[in-house]
Amino acid sequence: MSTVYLITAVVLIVGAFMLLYRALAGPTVYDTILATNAIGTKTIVFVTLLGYISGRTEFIDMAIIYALITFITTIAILKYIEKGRLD
Amino acid sequence: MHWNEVVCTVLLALGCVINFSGSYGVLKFPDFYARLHAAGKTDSLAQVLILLGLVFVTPDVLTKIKLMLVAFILLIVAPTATFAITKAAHLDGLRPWTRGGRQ
Amino acid sequence: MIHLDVSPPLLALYLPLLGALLISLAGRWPNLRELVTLLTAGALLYVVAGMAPAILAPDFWASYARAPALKLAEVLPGVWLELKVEPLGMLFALIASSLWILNSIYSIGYMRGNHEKNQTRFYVCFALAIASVMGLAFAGNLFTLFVFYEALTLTTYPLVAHKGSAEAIRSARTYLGILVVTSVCFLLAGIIGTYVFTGGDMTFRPGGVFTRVLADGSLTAPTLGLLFILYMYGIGKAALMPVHRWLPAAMVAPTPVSALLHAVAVVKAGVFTVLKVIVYVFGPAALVRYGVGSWLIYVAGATILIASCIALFQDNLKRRLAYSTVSQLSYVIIAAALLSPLSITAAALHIAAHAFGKITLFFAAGSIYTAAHKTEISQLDGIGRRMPVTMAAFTIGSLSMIGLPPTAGFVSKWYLLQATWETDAPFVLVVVILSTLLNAAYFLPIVYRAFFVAEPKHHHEPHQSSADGDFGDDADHHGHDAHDHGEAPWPIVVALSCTAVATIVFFFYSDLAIGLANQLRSGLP
Amino acid sequence: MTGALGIYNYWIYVLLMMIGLYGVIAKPNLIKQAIALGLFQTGIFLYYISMAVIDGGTAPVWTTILDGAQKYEGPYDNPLPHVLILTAIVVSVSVLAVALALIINIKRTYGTIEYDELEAMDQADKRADYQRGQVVDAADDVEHRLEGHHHA
Amino acid sequence: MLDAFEVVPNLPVLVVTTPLIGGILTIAMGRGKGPWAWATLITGLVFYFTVLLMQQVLAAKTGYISYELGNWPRQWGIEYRVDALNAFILLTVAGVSFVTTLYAQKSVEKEIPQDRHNFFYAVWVLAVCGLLGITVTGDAFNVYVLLEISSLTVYALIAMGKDMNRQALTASLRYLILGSVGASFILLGIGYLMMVTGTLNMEDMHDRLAALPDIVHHRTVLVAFAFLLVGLGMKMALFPLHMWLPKAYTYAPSAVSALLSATATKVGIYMAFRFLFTIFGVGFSFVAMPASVVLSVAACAGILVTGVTAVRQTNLKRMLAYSSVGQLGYIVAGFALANVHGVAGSVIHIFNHAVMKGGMFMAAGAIMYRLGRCDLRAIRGLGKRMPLTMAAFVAGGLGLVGFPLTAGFISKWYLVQGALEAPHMWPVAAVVLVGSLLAVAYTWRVVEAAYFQEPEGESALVTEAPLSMVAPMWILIGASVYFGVSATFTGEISMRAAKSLLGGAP
Amino acid sequence: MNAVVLIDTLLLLLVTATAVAIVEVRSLYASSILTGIYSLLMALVWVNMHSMDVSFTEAAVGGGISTILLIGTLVHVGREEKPIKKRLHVPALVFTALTGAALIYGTLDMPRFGDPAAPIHHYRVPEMMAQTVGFVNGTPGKQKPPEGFDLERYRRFDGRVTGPIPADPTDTAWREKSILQTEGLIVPQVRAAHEPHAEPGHHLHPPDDFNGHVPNSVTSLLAAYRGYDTMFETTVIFTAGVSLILLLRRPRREGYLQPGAVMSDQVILRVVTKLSIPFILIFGFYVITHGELGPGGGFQGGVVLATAFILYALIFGRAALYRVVPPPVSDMLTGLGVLIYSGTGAVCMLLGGKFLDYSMLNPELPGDGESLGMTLVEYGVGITVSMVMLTIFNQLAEERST
Repeated sequence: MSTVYLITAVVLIVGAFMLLYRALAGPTVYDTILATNAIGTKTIVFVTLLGYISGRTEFIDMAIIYALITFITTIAILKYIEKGRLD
Repeated sequence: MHWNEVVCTVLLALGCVINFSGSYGVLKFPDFYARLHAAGKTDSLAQVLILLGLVFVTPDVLTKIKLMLVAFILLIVAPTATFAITKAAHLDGLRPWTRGGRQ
Repeated sequence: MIHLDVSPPLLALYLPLLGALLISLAGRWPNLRELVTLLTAGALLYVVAGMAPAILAPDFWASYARAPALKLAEVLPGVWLELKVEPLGMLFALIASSLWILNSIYSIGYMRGNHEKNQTRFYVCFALAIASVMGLAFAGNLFTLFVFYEALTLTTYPLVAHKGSAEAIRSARTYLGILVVTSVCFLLAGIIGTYVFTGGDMTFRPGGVFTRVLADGSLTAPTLGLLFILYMYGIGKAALMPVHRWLPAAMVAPTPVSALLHAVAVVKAGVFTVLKVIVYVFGPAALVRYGVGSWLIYVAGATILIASCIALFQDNLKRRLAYSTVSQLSYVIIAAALLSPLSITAAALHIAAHAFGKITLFFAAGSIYTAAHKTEISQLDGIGRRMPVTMAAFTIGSLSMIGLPPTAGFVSKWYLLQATWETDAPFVLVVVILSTLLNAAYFLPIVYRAFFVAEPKHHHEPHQSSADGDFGDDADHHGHDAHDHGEAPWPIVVALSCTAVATIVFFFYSDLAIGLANQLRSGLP
Repeated sequence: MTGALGIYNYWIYVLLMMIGLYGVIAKPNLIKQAIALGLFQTGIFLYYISMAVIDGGTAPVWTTILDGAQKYEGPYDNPLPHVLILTAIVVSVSVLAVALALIINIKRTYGTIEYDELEAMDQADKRADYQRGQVVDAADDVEHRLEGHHHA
Repeated sequence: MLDAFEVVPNLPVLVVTTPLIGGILTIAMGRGKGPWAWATLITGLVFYFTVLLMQQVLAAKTGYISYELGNWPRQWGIEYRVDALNAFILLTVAGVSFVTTLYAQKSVEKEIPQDRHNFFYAVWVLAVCGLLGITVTGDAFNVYVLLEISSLTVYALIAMGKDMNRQALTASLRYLILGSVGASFILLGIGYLMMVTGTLNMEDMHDRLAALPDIVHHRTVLVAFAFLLVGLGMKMALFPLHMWLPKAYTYAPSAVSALLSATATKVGIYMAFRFLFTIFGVGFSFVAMPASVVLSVAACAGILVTGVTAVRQTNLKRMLAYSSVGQLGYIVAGFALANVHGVAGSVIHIFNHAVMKGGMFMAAGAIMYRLGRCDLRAIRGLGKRMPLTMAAFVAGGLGLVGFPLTAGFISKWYLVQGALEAPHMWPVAAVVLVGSLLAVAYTWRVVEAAYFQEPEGESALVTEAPLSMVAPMWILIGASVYFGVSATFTGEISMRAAKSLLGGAP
Repeated sequence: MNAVVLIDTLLLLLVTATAVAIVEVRSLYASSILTGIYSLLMALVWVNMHSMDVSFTEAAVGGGISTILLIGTLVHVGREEKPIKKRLHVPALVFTALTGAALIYGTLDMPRFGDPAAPIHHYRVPEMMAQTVGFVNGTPGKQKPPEGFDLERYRRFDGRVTGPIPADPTDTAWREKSILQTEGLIVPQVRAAHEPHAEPGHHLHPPDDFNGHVPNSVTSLLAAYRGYDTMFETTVIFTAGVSLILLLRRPRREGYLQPGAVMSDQVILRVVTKLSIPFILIFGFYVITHGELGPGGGFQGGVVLATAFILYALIFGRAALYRVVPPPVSDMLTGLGVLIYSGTGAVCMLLGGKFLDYSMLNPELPGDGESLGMTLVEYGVGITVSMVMLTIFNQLAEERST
């Protein structure tokens, strides 16, 4: 079973590489935001998978945190883009 | 291989494929809105699929609940983020790419 | 930490300090301030002189070793401030304290006559300098000696830089620079070296502190020689060439300071320290045995001759006197370097003898400056008629420098020649004879000029000042230039007369000095 | 997993650290420097965490099943480096916050956050400062005056 | 519940927690003089505790006091370990910071905006807390944490000079970056050591290192040693790594400069002592490794180069800052000798330099307070206008020079003695002596300007600084004179510290 | 090649690529958000190395707070870096290469990655962990000891610690006049000499202290064994908060109650935010209180709480946030957290134990006392961290470029 997890994880990483390229290449800031946001969501699943790979499934709290963090960061970035300020 | 493992494997495989295609789309599509499309759609679906797949192999009830919770949060948060990005881009004056060329 | 003891050496140290305090408090009232100075000076002389009989007692050395040291403060474990009276220090303290009185009187006339600024600071620093001299004279170990040696440098610095003019500050820098560089780099290194090699012994004792370590071989002759070099060049105040340059530079100071520096306190502190180190740290016997001190004769001899030659070409009076001092100091060193008991006596005596003569000369120079605002020898034509007392005193001082009877200079030179004869040192003999000729060559023309050349007619043209000798030509003095002056103010005249008389009296009545010098000699093992 | 392969993880931490260090030194932009400093520190954290890993280990959280039965799952990774690095992360975010506050202040007073421009401005300030405090040397002072007199 | 509480057994931790809790409460002290008074109270209390601690250490049979935090055995938890060296540095840091806090009131009032005095003093007290914490601990990682507390607070304190001169900001940021890199190197060094030894307790680490079969060729230990040395060098501003210091000290608020010069780098040096002597041991650091050569070369170069640079400065604070680097060179040169007198000289100079330089920075601050600047031109003729301040400055300067009967002389004496005793190290003695000549050169420019030149402009009108500045200044300068005349106490403590450092045993 | 290593390698490759991108990308803005990604990825690496707490912290701090702070700074300083002509800085490259080479040289003598024989795994920590796992006086009742665990040694250690060592009544050295006395410094009455181990006290920590209390050994180390470090960690963050107030807060008369920008006009954002904030708050409290059971603790929970407030400020504007948490309140609360921590320590001391000896809190059941103490300090950390993070955000966001 762990092989399946492992393959999934590797696919996720490969996807992350592609997204990273997009984040760097742009061409607009929105591409960067999009790509980083997508990497963020991938990490959420990834951290869950890691729990399964290591056989410690009880740490899914981590994934929740990841999700929230990604969300808030994205909101902050967008507010910066839209309003030019954070407060 | 137990049935739940089979289900899990299938869901995971599906998730993998969608995930990969989404990433590939983000990499290759010609303009922002197309890439957004690729990312936004696949993100939610693929991740939720994988999480659901995992639910099947989890013996522990609490963990199952947590997994569903994560999936739920993803379902709310990911589209919101996508929406916000789109709106920002649109407000910023970014126009969709057309075959006629860039505006 | 500091014992409030009233034993005489401590009193000698505290009196000038107290004086300095009172002077600074009395700064607003000049008369009171100068009264305090004079009273302190008198009290100090009384205290110092009161110690002399005990030193001259025949069983002094027997009790010396037993006498407890007067520990002031233990600075570090094994390093403390300590005072102890011995003949050489006694001699030095006597000279300094007695001349301080005269110098104070003179200062009053000079400072007031020249409308100097910051007079309170001047008197305070003077008193502090004397305190340092007392500490130096009675220092019981190398550390104490060093402390007061440095204190003397520091306290005389404001005196040198007194005018605050560019020239004064620059010269004061040279003064401080050379003295501090030598003392810190060499003298302190030598002292710490001594401390390290002797295992913590720095107490002065006749015969030296190295006896034990030399005997057991833990200190070798080359190291001893290195230490000796460190000491001799570390004592920059002794103005051994090539570290003599501070001395002419310090000429920028007001004349009472020059008198103090060159006759009493600073330069004498230098040669006194040299003598003290040779006698009480190394021990003449050890130096002779290990042959590490012989180079000093040649350096000192060269210093005597070169300084005399330079003096010959100086037009500025104080500068000529300064180079004369450089050469005279090396008399003391050369005498000490002969390392025979008699030569040590001669060295000690010369410290005293030179003091009286040289202070007279400086007083005279200051007197001329105060009365006539003249600083160059070429301006002195005929001045002897306007200032007969001053120039008479000058003549006496010159004779003493040359070493002619009946002046103090003869006494010490006589002893020196005797020592030269006794130790069979032809080089020294040659040096003494040559330098005597040179002394005559640079002093007698001044006397001649003053008394036998007619005063020039034109006083009103702005006088030339040499490039490097522009001392005190302050603009406000230009107005009443000197066509109509007489003698200087009375305190100046009184002071220089006293010193001139003392120079002669020393020739006839030098028992005290000779007694102390002999006592020193008798202490040598 | 022997020899060089056995410590490759440490090498990657070195690589990360050096990327950070390079950024700190080479980038003139202060924000970049602050970020690169963060990378540099994260490299060290990675080293510490790698130190904690043990073969076949698992997270050092003892499994407590709610019904009270405990099971032991083999060697645990070493918790000590984790604890240390928790502290270090906090330190690094604190440093970052203070650095950012300073950068904002710098931008406000200097108008730029490029190190080379700041350096140039500081040098100019310093020179002005020096000249304002100069002419203390009385000797020089007089020489200047004499010189001026001479020319006049 | 207080009946079970005893002050004396808890002294080591009280020394650190008092300023911690006090520093936090400072925020609640409102506006006006409240925060200052509170900070003074706290630092005073800490000073009192360090005096008690010193007594206790001197009386301890083992020569040290151990305090296990949380009552965990020392190898597991964190241990506080106070021996003669710690106690002495603690006394120095606490004493000087107490006096500096006394001094700070007026100058802070003038230099820091009124509405954030409570935050300023909170950071101030926490800085003291960090410095004391580094000094008292016996745990390698605890050193790092407290190091960061002291660094962060110091960055903020330095940057508070921004209202006087904007360069305070760049100075602070530069220090932040270099300091963080330095601290990271230290963290890395500790990590390497931990990898080899498996422990963080210093004594334990030393024992484990000593037990390693071939430590001299153990590459991990060697690299740990090198990185610790570099990191510590940055923190203590060892010569080529001192670049952050002059600017930081110049543009920090006056009171902060006084505090930092007297304490911050001193604690850095203390760390070097602990790492080189206690953890690695003399045999490794100074016999097997060329630490002696490296450190003494760096120190000597520092003494000479910064001495010359100091002579060329016109700003008094900058001059003092460069001089500080040089003086740190003395301290480093001392322990690089690795013999009793050298190390003792080094330890005693930590104290002596702290009081002298603290007093001098205070004098410079007093001039700032009256004139708004403190360059050589501003101080012309100030010897008459501000006699006490200038006298303090000169007295401190004489100490730097090492004139006899000042504290600086004592240090120099030990250092030269140590250098002459060590084989082939006599050039260090020469450099120490030459360094004091450079000190003469820069001190004397001040003396000339202040006493022998006429005032110009506004400096002709100023009056003496307020008593609340002059009195603390003279407390420090007085201490430097007192311990120059009677150094038996400091000398004995530092000899004891040196012996215990060199002996390996506590 | 096992799973850990494979994923480790791939992730680290990704991380390295991100790091290079962060340093080399021209736009500061891209650099900032990449920093967030970098932190998330790094957190993954650490999860992979089983370091849950660190990963948690890194994700919350690096991925969340740091990124927001960086972006808040960009508001003031602009988002573009000045173009540099020379892309490659050769001296820096050489320097870093040398440093890196030195570090790698140092790794050559290290135990290999994951080696159970490494000193760190078998020297002090196992004893600590054994205690945490809960041996009842050396009886492996509930579980077997970790591999390589030296039971005999543990017992010896145990004996040394538990055995009360009588104080030496003959020790009167402290009474003798010390140098301080002779020098005239203050001489208070010293009550007793404090000798290490010379007083009863160690026995108060039974070896089974944490048995059943703290499964997360990271937390037990953090809050108990190295609780003192953690106290200062909290102080560090407190210091940062105060420093930012000192450096950035504008004078009160200029007023910080500006409305700020709001995004609540966007319905979706508003609704989602309103939905998620209570959830985040609950989750934050959960993380704080369950630190001893699973990953997390005061610090992580505090950060999560802070993100809730920050999210609120982002959507509803600063004024709204200040109505909820006025700055004077947050200022006081930042201090309060550290005070709770240090106060707990001080109370232990006042009760006659050593500083932070939690067992003093309940002498009858030392284990419970310790549990109580650890909970208290976790709350302290949580309060301080959340409020400081909020303060830092406020200060960075509040200042408007002119």
